[in-house]
Amino acid sequence: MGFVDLLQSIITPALFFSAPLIFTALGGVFSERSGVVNIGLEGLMVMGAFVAIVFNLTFADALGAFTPWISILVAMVVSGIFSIIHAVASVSFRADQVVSGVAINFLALGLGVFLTKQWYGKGQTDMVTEPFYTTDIPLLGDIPVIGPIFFQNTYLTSYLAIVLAFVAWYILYKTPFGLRLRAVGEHPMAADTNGINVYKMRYIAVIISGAMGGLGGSVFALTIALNFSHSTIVGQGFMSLAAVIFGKWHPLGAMGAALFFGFAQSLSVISAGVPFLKDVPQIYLLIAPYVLTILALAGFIGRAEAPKANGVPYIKGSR
Amino acid sequence: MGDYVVEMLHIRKEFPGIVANDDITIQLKKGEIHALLGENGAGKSTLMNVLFGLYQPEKGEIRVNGEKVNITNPNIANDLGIGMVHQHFMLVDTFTVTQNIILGSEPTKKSGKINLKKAEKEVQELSDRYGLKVDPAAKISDISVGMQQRAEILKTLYRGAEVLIFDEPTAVLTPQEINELIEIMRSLIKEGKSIILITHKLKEIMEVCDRCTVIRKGKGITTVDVKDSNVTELASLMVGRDVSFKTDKLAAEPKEVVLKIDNLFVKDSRKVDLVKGLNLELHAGEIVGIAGVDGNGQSELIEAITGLVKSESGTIKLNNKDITNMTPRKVTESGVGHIPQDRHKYGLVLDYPIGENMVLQTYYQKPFSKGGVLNFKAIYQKATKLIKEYDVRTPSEHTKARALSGGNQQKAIISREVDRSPDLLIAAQPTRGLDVGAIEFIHRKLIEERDKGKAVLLVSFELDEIMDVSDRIAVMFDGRIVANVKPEETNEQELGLLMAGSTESAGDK
Amino acid sequence: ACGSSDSGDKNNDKKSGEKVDNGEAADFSAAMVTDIGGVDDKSFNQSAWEGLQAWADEHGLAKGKGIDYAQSNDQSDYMPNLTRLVKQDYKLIFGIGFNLKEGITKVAKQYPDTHFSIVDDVVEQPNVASVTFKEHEGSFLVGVAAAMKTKTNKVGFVGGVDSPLINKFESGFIAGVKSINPDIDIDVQYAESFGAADKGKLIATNMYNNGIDVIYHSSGGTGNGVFAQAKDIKQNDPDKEIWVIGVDRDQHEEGQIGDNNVTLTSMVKRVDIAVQDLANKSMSGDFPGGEILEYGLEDDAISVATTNEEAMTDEIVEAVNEWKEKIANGEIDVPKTREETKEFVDAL
Amino acid sequence: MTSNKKFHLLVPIISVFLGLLFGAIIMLFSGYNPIEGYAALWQGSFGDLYFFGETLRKVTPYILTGLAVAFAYRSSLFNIGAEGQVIVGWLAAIWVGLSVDAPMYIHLPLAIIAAAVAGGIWGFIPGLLKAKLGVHEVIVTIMMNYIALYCTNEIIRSILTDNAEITEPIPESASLASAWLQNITYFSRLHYGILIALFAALVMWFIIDRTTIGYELKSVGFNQHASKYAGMNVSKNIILSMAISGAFAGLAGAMEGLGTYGTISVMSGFTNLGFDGIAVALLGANSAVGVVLAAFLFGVLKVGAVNMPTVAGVPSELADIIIALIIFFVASSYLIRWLLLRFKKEGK
Ligand SMILES: Nc1ncnc2c1ncn2[C@@H]1O[C@H](COP(=O)(O)OP(=O)(O)OP(=O)(O)O)[C@@H](O)[C@H]1O
Ligand SMILES: Nc1ncnc2c1ncn2[C@@H]1O[C@H](COP(=O)(O)OP(=O)(O)OP(=O)(O)O)[C@@H](O)[C@H]1O
Ligand SMILES: [Mg+2]
Ligand SMILES: [Mg+2]
Repeated sequence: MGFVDLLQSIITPALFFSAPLIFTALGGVFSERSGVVNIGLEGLMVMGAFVAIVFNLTFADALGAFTPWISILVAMVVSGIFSIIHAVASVSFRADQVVSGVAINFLALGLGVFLTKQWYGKGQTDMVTEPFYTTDIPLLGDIPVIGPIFFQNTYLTSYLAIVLAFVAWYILYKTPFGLRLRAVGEHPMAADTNGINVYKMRYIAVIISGAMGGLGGSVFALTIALNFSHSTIVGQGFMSLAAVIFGKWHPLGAMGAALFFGFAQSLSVISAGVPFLKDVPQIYLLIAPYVLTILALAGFIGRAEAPKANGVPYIKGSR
Repeated sequence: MGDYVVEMLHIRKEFPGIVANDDITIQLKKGEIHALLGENGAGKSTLMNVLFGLYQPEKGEIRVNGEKVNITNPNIANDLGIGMVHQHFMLVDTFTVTQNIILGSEPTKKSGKINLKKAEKEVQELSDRYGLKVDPAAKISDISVGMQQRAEILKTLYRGAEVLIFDEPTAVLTPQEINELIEIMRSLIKEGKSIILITHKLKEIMEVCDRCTVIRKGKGITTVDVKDSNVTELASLMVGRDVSFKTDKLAAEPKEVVLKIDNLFVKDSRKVDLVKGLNLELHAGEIVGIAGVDGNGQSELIEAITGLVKSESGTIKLNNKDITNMTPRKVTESGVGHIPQDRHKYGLVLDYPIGENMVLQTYYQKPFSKGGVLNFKAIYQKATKLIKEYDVRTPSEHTKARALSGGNQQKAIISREVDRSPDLLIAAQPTRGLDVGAIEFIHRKLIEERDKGKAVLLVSFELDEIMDVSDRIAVMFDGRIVANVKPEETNEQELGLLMAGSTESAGDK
Repeated sequence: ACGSSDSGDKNNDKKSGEKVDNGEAADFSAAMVTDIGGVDDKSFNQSAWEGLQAWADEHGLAKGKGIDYAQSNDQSDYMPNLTRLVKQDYKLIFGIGFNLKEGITKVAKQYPDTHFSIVDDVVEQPNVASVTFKEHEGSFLVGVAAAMKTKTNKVGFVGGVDSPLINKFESGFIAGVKSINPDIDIDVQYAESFGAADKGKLIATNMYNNGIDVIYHSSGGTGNGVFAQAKDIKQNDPDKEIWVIGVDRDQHEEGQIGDNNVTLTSMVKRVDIAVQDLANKSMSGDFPGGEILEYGLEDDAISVATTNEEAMTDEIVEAVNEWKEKIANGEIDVPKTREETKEFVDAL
Repeated sequence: MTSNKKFHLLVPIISVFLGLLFGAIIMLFSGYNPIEGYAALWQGSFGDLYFFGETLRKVTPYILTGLAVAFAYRSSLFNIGAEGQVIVGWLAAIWVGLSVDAPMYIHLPLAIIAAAVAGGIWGFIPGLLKAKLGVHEVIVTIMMNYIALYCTNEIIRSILTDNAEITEPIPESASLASAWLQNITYFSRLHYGILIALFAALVMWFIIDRTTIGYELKSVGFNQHASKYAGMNVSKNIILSMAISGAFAGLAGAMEGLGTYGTISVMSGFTNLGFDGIAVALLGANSAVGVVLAAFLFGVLKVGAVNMPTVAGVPSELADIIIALIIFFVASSYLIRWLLLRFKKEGK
């Protein structure tokens, strides 16, 4: 197999594997940059997947080819609203943010499966008829070498993920909103004395993370799982959380980390087929992605500084 | 009444356990610098936080230009033209000066992008106008405390503040920075601003303030015209008794060498040499004051002695025992006490009760623990004793250290370190942020230790503190001790020159 | 503590017992315990329950009235569930899936006068009938189909968790493929999970990229990823000849994409037939306690789906039936393990 | 302070009540009978001594994983790795159980210690990386979970067995199972582990609240600089905290291995004991006593829930929803506690 083909066969899958993680991790970045730890990402993805699948099943006939796109929009909205629970608990009620994050995870899975059983009378839905499909990007796809690797049979959602990463970067680092959001996460009292409404900023950030988590979950559901059950989202949310930290709370970093995971997974699958790796025991390939991540961190990523006020509920008039 | 820009009338503010402000009234005339004076924990910061909208008062009213106002948050304060320079700076370390200044009211381009160029220009203009030297593009974490403070001031001016509140601005500044600040305040007044200044340094009050409101234990005492008052009067008004300033002490009788440092080299976190071949001797029964401009290696020297940072080369001997690069614990055990410069970072575990902070280095020793098991009875007995002895104002020994006024936090640390009666006591800025009563008290403690035959190393940017307390002054410049002088044989000017590195050393006579 | 009062003796636990006590089927009743998959896993749990329901219809019973199931949320639920049903006086209790082996073994010892049956594994107890299936034979036949369908002479097998049971599928499949054409390459990969659709999709992508055109999956939810990938390829290029072979149930529906269908066939495992059969046996008093009943092609408990007519050409169907014959009359002995497979293949 | 204590008790009680209330409302709206539902739940967890025994059995590992997470949390470390630590602990316990041959008074302790050590090592690694390189423990522990899962499966297949999915049961000499406990609970799998768990809780309380070790761990958690200044070894404490935390989780594995199952089988997914441990710990406000109570609540709801579909037709996921709600109420009631505290302070 030629080198280009090899690259293509590693990168193309890596892209669809990573996309859901990128979306969700971006959400995580927003939330944690504002000082709200969000280990509820897993639950937010579950919610997104659930909503997208249910919507898709219900409206596929009516909406036809638009269904998946509208599905992920709806998933974003619903998960965004759902995440308000986390905001209320951890911002207004000063709950331990990890606690309410955990609750989010329980609640999402519980509700998702409970309602599935309610509405479909079974533990898992049918497969959607209108999932996302890969496409070749018209012109770009024809570029030699690059084209096949990056622009042929890939999901538009994968590009969306990458684009959004840059958008998120722009928002966080170039706009007043971003500056304020980061200030709130670093030194809320300073932000407060500058007349920034700390609580409002944190609410917005958490809701964004909800929407992005929902987006991640729905894209996972509509590109990979195609149905919803208790085992649709298993750990992707936590991998996204890892990506947030791996990427040092930076949108592009998080995207890089998520791509890294996808790349490593894809690599480990490919390797099973590659001749000279054929007789490496599967177990090594199986754990390779995780070991690689640890090595990468220990090796050259090293110390990651969380936003200073991350996880600390803001209490007016105390230091 | 019309000529008051700000009036706080009969303000009452309670906190769990204490009444921080009890019927306090302060009236600020337009264009005046008004001192707010009071002991640690008297309620100054609280009162100002009320004015700035961080706290809501239980009673009393606030008027701005005669209008009754209700300041429920800093936004409103800003809009009313009230700006506050907090003592613990309200700056985001990871942002640049400009970003910090514009935060909350950012100029943008049509694209919605922050217009940094424009902002930096504006900041530059402001800083030129008021002579507040800052580098608009520098990161806060990379600039000096002085510049950070100037950034804080610019922040209030950028928001068009007419009334500025300074909460102990000089406590963290070096003498030269203080002089600059005083100039700045004067020029602010020229620009028609009015200022409330919280400080414990009576000299400063005499120098720049027009009037001075004194509060004690949360109660308003009086407001005096500075020009017809004097330092002693202010002091006794504040403390409620007479305070003596010149700490009277017998001549020192130095004995054997306790601390001997030879050719010491220390790098800082950025791997640049800050201590460069330093030599120092310190005898039992003497207080040596290290005079020097901030950033000449004082901190690194102390951290090297106490084992907090690695010494590159050279030796540190304590009672002829080599303690170079020992762990902090070993150093402590071999008889070194350390009153750290940064009380919040090093001195205290703010989330531990004050009581448990009192045994921070001794918790593992008898009687505080036996066989690895803590003996809280013993711990809290000790704590109660120290709190009483050193008059640490706290609701109880079970109160979190965080809840104490900084001044009282400092007293707690000093009590802990002095009480261990180490052979060598290192005191870095021991009286920073403390009221004169407390200062007097601490100076006496240091001298007592000396008279007990201990060696005391005092590092301070306050020349008169150095002059006052030390038996010998070692001037530190560029990582070396450049001169040894006796306080009675020198004066501030000479010291100033030496500290600035002028070579014709007056020392060693 | 609290519970102790109303529980003198293990067999008259009124509260939970009543549901069946007043049912007309008080003389005979059967229930089942699902594994984690749940009763609606579109797979063998579901199939088993369908079997039990069919049997109930025959004898005028219904859920809660003579039949019932207990759902397990994790592996520690198996024993309580089994015990619960014992306490509700069910005469015959099925444990669905090899995961329940341990549970059945223990509970059967504790309640010797209740009849149990373990599906997909073997428990040697006088009051337990072990039901196993000849998945390897079914897999062999879909292997035949795959071998005849492949144009690239490359086929793939995606397994859930690498375990003896799944190895049975793998072995039969390989044997089947090789018996048609020994030169066909077979890429075998395990996702190490029955719920990792993303891993499944990665594997499928890679396999199809490498020119494999038929994938047989025996991996539960992980298979979703395989179908997802196959359908995506089909969507982009309807003429592309790529196939998935389903497992346990006829997964035709999963393969539907527009007017095309990527499901070549499925290795159907009719747990329902077995369950029904066994329920009848033990009701009519000849409960095969201690025996191992191996259901297979002969009693249609194992079959090959032919729903996708245009894909399963007559030629293929014929061949499949031929080999089915050979297996039936013992001409060939389909391997169950990797070792046996090796011998089998070498012998070709 | 007294009323503060009272409040400490009040908050969880109110929260549990509210959680159940909302649960009932949800049942009503989805057309179930809440009374029946909760009756079934009660039945399933306290119905009789058997189910009560099962409940306690389930509580056992929850206590330990809860302690694990709580312990690390007390020094501001977040151990999401309890899951993996449980798995390796389980493996180690069984491994020793099978490979060593010794009298009980050696064998059992050995197996238990092995589990603690294995879990400890699994916590030590992230601790070390955090202390020496500042690598964030959350990522490392997440990764370590997967490594634990896959490696354990592999070891079961290729070392502990000859490619089987489940090991032989361990000999009596290494078993925590107790005939006596089983008898008084009608063959529930309640085992002596519960005592170990409770003892572990005592140990945690003692270490954290009474010893110099705990003093250091908490101090390092609050302020590393001050701790260094005070002569504590920050790295050592971080590593120690994670290792001890891991050891607790490892013990939870031993409970499952030596107590509940007596074997270990290839896992197709996580046990969730570790993840639930996070909830248990936080529900218990990271205090030893709190964790024990929270674990009990968890056990009751989880075990009871399994009975709901069978008896009342209510999906067992309702339990998860209720748990989530309870956690929210507990979490959010910090506001009330805080207010009340300030209030009290003024009173004095
Ligand atoms: N947010 C708060 N909660 C509880 N107590 C407080 C709070 N703020 C201040 N106090 C208490 O109120 C009293 C006054 O505190 P304040 O900071 O106003 O004193 P201060 O005059 O600024 O002292 P210093 O000279 O050390 O700055 C102190 O006893 C302090 O402990
Ligand atoms: N969480 C809290 N609980 C109790 N008191 C607090 C808390 N946070 C702040 N305070 C009080 O708020 C007051 C204002 O803090 P400020 O920044 O003025 O420090 P300070 O009192 O001036 O002490 P210093 O000047 O020595 O740092 C402090 O005196 C402290 O007593
Ligand atoms: Mg103050
Ligand atoms: Mg102060």
